[in-house]
Amino acid sequence: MPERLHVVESIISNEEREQLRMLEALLFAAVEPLDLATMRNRLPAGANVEQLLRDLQGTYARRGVNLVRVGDRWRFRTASDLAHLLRQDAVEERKLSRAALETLAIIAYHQPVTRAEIEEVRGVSVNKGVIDVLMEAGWVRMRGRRRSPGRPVTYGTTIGFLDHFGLEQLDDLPGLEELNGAGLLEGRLPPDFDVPRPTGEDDPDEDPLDLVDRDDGGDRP
Amino acid sequence: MPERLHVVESIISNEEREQLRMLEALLFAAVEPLDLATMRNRLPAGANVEQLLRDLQGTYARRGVNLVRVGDRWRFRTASDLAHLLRQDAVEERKLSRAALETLAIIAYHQPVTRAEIEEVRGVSVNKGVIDVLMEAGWVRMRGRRRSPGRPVTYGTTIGFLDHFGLEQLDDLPGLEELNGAGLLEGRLPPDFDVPRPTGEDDPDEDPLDLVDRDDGGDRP
Amino acid sequence: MPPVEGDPWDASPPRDEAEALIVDVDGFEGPLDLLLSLARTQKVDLTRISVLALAEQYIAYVEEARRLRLELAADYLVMAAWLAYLKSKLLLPKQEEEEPSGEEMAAHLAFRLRRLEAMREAAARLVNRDRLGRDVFPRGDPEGMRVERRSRYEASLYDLLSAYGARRSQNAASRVVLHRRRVVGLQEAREILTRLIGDLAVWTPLDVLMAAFPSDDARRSTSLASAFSASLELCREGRLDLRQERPFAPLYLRARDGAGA
Repeated sequence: MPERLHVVESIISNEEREQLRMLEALLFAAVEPLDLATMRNRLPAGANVEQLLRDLQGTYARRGVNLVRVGDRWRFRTASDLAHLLRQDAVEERKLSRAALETLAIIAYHQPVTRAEIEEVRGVSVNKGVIDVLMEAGWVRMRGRRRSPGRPVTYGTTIGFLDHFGLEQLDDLPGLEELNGAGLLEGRLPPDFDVPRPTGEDDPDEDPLDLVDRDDGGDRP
Repeated sequence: MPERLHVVESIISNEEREQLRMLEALLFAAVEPLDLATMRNRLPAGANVEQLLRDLQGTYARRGVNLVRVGDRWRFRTASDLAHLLRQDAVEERKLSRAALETLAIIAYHQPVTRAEIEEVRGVSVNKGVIDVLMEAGWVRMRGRRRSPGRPVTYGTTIGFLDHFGLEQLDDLPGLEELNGAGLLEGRLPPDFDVPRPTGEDDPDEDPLDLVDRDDGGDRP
Repeated sequence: MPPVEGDPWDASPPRDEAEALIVDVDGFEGPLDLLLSLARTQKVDLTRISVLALAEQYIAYVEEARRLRLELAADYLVMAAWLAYLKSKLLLPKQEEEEPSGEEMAAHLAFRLRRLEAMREAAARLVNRDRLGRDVFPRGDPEGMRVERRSRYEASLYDLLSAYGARRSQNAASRVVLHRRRVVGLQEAREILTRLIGDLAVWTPLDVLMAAFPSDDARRSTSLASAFSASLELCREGRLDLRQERPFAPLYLRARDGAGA
């Protein structure tokens, strides 16, 4: 292989090869993409930087690293089809905090529900981070906006939520009787105590999210 | 040129070429020198990483960027004959004092070596700050403890040391053979004793550091 | 006082040996360094150095330094004493059974000097290698390995339902407590009554005085209870008189003589 390579290399002059090596090193060591002026400054006078760049780009075209143009600057970058190699997925199993569990349950049962309403049911204020975690987990989404002053965002659960907890539909969430029967409700409950039926997509008091809302990424069905 | 290049490339199989691309991308993208295990992990099962590295090293041998071995790790770096071109990129480096340099050399050539032994060679007590600076620079680490009274900490060099000074391995330390031949690396031993070269990981007189020792951050491989 | 080294990052300019030998004792990094510098003035290979001559040079140097009242670290003086001892052993006829011999001591000293010099040369060679970041460069802007840390949360339906059940029942039970009744405290009632004492020259029914108290639905009974208790207190303190014709009859209040003035 070195011999054949030699044949190829001999097509260009020694001087050009040396300039190619310089350009290669410059681009490799550069902290940011280089513009033509900088490269011309660093290379020997008279070097045809454009031509050298084209040669270098050709040399690297089918390699694991490509020479790419960014605006009017140039840089090496790993070939885009190999990007996956540079990504390492680290999946951490984490237990949901008590606060997150409660908030999730309240969102599930009371949806569509605003943050203020969640706080009212919990009797404790709800940290924004808790809802973020639930959205990140893919279980909670912003559903819409309540038709009330301030038009607060309403939250609901996702398909992913049903999936994870093995529910076919929201109606499968156990009601008051079942919760009681399972011993999950403690103490004496006031007579008017009730567990709400969650409502799916159509809630008369709810507007759809605006496009702007959707942009913030929380709305994954 | 592309056509001829194609001839060269066709000598290796498509699969190997793809693996070469992957390896090239990995090494280009890496912030630190990569070890074999990491590269094996990233490449498809069954890839002959050693062979690929040799191929890649050959491909880049006469280029502006070379593939070099650092201990049992590998990295791309600019060719050393292009230093003049790139030196203006160099961050103005603080120069090590003579004391620090001497201490570094003693640690490199005599490792594993205790502070008392360094002082013996230099004939002066070694300021703790000197060793700290060398550890901070990432060139020196605590290696273990000497199996002798007081179990003093032994020092040695790091991969970063090899990397910085362009050494593939400790055996490549300049003048090591002569120094050895002249019996100047014997440290604690009488002059006519046969002397070991700097030892990497296994020294019969050295215990590994306890976990507690490692906590003080000096031990970066 | 052991020789103190300067800032490890501060490379001092190379010493002018001749000048150093005259004045700069502190510039040496210990007696061995001084010895090595003196040895170099012999201009011979260190393997062929005359340790005896070196010892004499060193001792003379130290004596000169003391004559000039230069402060010498103890290390230098110990070395001087040791060299004087070595000198005597080298000069005196060899004693039997003496260990180690003057020649052995001299050889060891020569060895240490050679070793120190060798390490200095090694250091110089190291520094002059192609160094990363000075002569050769790694990739300037490596993409790096991107670790995508994704958290996968674990929770069972049971966890979910029991958290819900517990929170709902807890809040259902505590809601009674949470809606704290607004009460008129004893202190508040006292203050109101005390304010009214001035108007109580004649017997006045408590019911009338109640007009001065909060009287919304929620607080009517607590106002009354507190007003009554406060009036008992003020009575005990001698500031009010109380009168009631019979059980459940209206309660009358009057300022005691002089209390309202």
